[in-house]
Amino acid sequence: MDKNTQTEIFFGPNHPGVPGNYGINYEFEGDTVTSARANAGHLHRGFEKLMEERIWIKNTALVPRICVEEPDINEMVYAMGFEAIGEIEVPRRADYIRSIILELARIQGHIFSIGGNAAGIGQYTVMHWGTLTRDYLLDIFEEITGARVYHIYIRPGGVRQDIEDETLDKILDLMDELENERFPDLQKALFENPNAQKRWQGKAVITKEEAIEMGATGPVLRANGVPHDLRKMMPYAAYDDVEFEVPTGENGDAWDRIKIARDDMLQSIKIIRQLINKIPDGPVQADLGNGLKYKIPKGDAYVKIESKRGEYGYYMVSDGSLKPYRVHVRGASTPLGLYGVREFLPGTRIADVPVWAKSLGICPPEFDR
Amino acid sequence: MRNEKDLLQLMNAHFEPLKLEIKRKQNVSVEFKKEELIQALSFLKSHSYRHLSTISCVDWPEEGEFELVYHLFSYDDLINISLKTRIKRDPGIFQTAKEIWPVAEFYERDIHDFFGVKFKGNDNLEELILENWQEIPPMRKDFDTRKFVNDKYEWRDYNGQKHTD
Amino acid sequence: MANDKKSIFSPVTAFKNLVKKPETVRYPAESNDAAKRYRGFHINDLEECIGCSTCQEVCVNDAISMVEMLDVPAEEGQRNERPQIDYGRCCWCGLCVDVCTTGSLEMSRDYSYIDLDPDTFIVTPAENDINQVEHPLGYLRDQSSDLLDLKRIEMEMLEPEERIDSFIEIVEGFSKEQAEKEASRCVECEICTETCPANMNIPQYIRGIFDDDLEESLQQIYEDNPLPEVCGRVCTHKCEGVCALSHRGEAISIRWLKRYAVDNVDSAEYKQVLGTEKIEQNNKKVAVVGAGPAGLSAAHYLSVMGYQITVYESKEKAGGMMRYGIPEYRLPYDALDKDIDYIESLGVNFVFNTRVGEDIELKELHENYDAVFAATGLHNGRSTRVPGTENNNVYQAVNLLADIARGKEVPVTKRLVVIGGGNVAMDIARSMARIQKDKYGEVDITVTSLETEDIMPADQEEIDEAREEGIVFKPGRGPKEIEINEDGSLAHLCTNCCVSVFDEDMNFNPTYDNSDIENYECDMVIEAIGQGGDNSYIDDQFEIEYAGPRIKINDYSQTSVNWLFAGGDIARGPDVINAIKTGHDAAVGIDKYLNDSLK
Amino acid sequence: MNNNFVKGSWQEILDWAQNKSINMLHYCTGCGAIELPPTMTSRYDMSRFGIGPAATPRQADLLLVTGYLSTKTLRRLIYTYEQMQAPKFVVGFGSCTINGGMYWDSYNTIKQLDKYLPVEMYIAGCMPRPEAILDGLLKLKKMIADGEADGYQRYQDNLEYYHQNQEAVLGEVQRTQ
Repeated sequence: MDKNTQTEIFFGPNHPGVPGNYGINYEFEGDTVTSARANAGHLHRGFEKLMEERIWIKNTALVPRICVEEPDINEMVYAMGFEAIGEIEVPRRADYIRSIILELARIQGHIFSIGGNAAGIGQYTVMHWGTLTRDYLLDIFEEITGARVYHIYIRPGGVRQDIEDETLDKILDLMDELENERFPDLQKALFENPNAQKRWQGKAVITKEEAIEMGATGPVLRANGVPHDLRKMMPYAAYDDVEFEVPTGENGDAWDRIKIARDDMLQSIKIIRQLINKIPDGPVQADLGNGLKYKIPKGDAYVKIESKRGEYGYYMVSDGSLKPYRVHVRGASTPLGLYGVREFLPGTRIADVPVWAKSLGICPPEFDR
Repeated sequence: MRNEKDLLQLMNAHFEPLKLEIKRKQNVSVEFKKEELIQALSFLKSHSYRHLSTISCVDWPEEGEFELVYHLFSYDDLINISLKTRIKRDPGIFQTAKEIWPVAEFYERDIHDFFGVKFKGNDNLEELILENWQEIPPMRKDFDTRKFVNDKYEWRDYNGQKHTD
Repeated sequence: MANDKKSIFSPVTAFKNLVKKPETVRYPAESNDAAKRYRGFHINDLEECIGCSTCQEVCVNDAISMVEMLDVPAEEGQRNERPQIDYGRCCWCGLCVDVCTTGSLEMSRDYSYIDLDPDTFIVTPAENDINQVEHPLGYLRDQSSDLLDLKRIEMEMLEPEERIDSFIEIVEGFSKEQAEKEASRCVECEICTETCPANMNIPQYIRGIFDDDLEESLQQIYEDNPLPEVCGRVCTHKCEGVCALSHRGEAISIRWLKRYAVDNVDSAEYKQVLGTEKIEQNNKKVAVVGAGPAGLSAAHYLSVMGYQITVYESKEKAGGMMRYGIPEYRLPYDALDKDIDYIESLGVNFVFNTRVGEDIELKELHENYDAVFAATGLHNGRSTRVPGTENNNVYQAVNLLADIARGKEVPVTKRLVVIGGGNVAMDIARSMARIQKDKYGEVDITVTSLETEDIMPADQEEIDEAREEGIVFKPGRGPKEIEINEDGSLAHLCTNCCVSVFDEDMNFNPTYDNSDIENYECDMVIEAIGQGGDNSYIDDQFEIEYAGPRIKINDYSQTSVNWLFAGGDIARGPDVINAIKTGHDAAVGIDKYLNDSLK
Repeated sequence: MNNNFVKGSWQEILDWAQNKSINMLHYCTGCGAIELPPTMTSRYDMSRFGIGPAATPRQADLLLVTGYLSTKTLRRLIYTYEQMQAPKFVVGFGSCTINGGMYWDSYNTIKQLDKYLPVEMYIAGCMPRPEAILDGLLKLKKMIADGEADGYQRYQDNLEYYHQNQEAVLGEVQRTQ
């Protein structure tokens, strides 16, 4: 293509290279992006409005659907917001179970996105493996919660049902399998593959300053050597009871971010093992009375937790009635998906656009809502 | 490293906040007069509160006000601070924060989509999420989504089997 | 794994899968069963389901609607409706299973349903799910996921030692926190409304308590019941018997909640809250005979409609059986007076110590008033008529209770036997126990009844409390004779064993076993086996139809004589709430009658 | 020889061929799309049945509407559908496509897919499991082989009905046909 040819391209929403139903409008000069504009809103369902229409308990079924990649994170933030406004104490066992669920969800999300990233650079074997591995985690979820993807398991006041000991053993077995068999394969097939390294190294760089300035967190920030993690900075659930490291990178590029995803999974395995070893006995749900009449006092709370892609926050306002007055969702990839596209994509070559979009973990439903 | 109390003192020393509150551990909320808010944002940004989580808007039709809430976080103090201010619902105009955080432009556009609030200094307020929206902004309390849906769409009646009350 | 060396041969590792067992699930040849807790399609036990519609209430997506089922009976405590699920809405969250009051709704592990026609995605789940084949059970509710609050708030009551020597009220009533917590348990299914004889708006007034809006509660209560202080204490609470929560847990304390709501609104505010500060009068006059619950109820609703009411009462105060039958420890007089005073404040005119039929004739009332409502009740105690009952030491419970209420001194002896198994027997036994305790320092009362304890008509809680107070029960005994000493004092009550109370057609026809005789020593016997009324004031002058022992009335409490309406025990028994209902019906009926829309 | 007979047989051969190779358009309209990767990849491997993803509408036979459709997506979906070459099939995934599902009172999603596009069949679920998706696709294959999957013809026959409904929620819609 002639270097000086100006092209305008609608990239997505119907395109395998975009993460989900999301579009980016580009202008190219040759094959280099000169300007980019996010075309979001294809997944807008008006969640925040719908939540205002429903009583507290009904919203537990609604929130996981805000982000299909990380439904459990949404359930957790919602429950935490409710508990923060209502000043509700959660039984310790429930805290542990929540952490186990969140870490399983983290592994599930990371392995899926590593698969997706690999597909973005044509490594389809890894995509198959990633999706397959995720499916074994979904089997565990199905056993604990009764559903594969939308679990509706973490509830205000605790969790819906107790985990059986058998299931905990199964989780430990799966963790061993992941660590000893599946991850080494992945390491060989993807991370030691010079082709993959070349495609990711030095691509889609976001520096520490840029990340902090736009409010990007998680792997994007950590890839610059900053070990910021809300699990450590503002511990919730049972994270204050476990030891783990926050993996970081050095260069702030796609390669570092994908390595962080990998190392994060290993840390999650470590966390899950500690949690299962230490899990206390006891109830898993605080007594909140009749589910149809959950009522918490007037008040508001901004709650946030560390999703696999960074800070996931809810601003919740209660007016003391049976329904939330306002819930505002701050998805982890909101700044990247809307602002980051415009600021950082220009200069990228067209073939690297999927690398850019996928390695940043952009999940459109969470900012479309 | 400041704790929650230090932070509130700092706020009190430099501004005239209407209400200061330690919500819970590592969470603080401060309400400002609308004239002071933007100043407070840039002040806090220069005092390590560099992370803007998001901007929330809450509609309070009975008071005739919108409440804007800016959630900041400091990686040094590890405190989350929510800065609140109230603006008149009509005409619903506020100052932009995009000079302080460029990303705020998109949060403001989001609020403009859903509440119809305009931000002076942010000229690019075209539709971000919605497309061809003709009604009053949907997140306003006076927009009744069920009525809208009833008017615009039809429910399946399953050959008359479905009974709805 | 931190060592990310580069090797172009590294990805070759994938080839090892060539010799591994494939991980593909060869569906559909090889099926992969869903997990034990899987939330699949719904199944519903139609027999167990009561159609309470709580699942519809909790459904996030309005996917559940209640449909009428013709083959399911609509009877007390259940509707003939069952949930229908729209799989074009359902999100398989399972909240309906978590909230199901009976536990009839469950989920199978079935997940696959495909059809070309979208109109088939709706089903009324029964034994089998939408695919009509049997599948193993999936998601089940457990204690943590249960959304209902099954435990009642304990009502605080005086301990037996504290209460036995006085007539102060036993039940202490809810505090604000307790009442709100108890009110929050309600699922607002309205099964209770359908069962309540007066069809009170129970969920609505409970909701008022939950929302801390007692004025709303009071308005809802007065829609159907002008004697809530009374009913909040002594109602037979059929509503609690059918409460949807009672299937898996404890029913809501509906009675105590009503009491809480009315106890906590100052009587000075009643008129303002109920909007009766100014009532437009219509210059029509209605006479009410008898100031019992039925009469008061009719008087209330008629005066709210603007009629001028005069109530004729043979006794010295209003209240009827509520005052002269129910002991003070169950229904304190100031609570009763609060209700009656409000009715009086609406402009109802009471004429006491005037017995219709003696002091004034019904004919006169007919001439002077536009309509008459008769609710004179059953005030004459029945006797067992066994030998010895004519003795002076044998009393009728109703008479004694009335005397206690009047503050008169009543005769009491050291050893006492009460014959009867109903609530009146409990009332007199417990009242006499208090007087005995006061006078002799100890309780020695035996209650005998034909019925064994499981079929005794008295409320179980009354029996339990009586027992706590030291009363001895001898159920299943028939009175045979009261043996009398030569000096005229009583020796003992001789009883035989009652084998059965009812015959095959459920008619009262007791059979006895005379080989099993027990004697209970006593020096006083009180009979509490039922009461009769005296309707001669009507019968002497007018011919009206009867239905069995009671006066025949229609839905508007109208008798066969069109200007005469009747209610309370003479027309329909047996309790306060039924009396209130007949009074309310009569008020509506009289209004219609006087406006020519009822013949 | 009877002309119709030749025509009929030829159609049967076409149908048979069609059912052996279905190209599914890779368009994640809603959350049900998250169950497609497991269906496509090793765990359930739908290429066993000759079904595989296609990148562009012009090469695709099968359009999966994976759940809810916001009005904004509906517009793109109509463009997409109209770009696809006949024979083309639409499958509705989950509650949202049937009667609004989870988003029944959302101001921004459509409630009944069949008012806007001709749907061959629906798979129950929110979202359907991969097994259910396979069941659905197998059924679709059978329908195609039997010549029963005629949605694209219905669309042509009732073009006005569909266009009217589309325009009722979207306003003006650009037409590529």
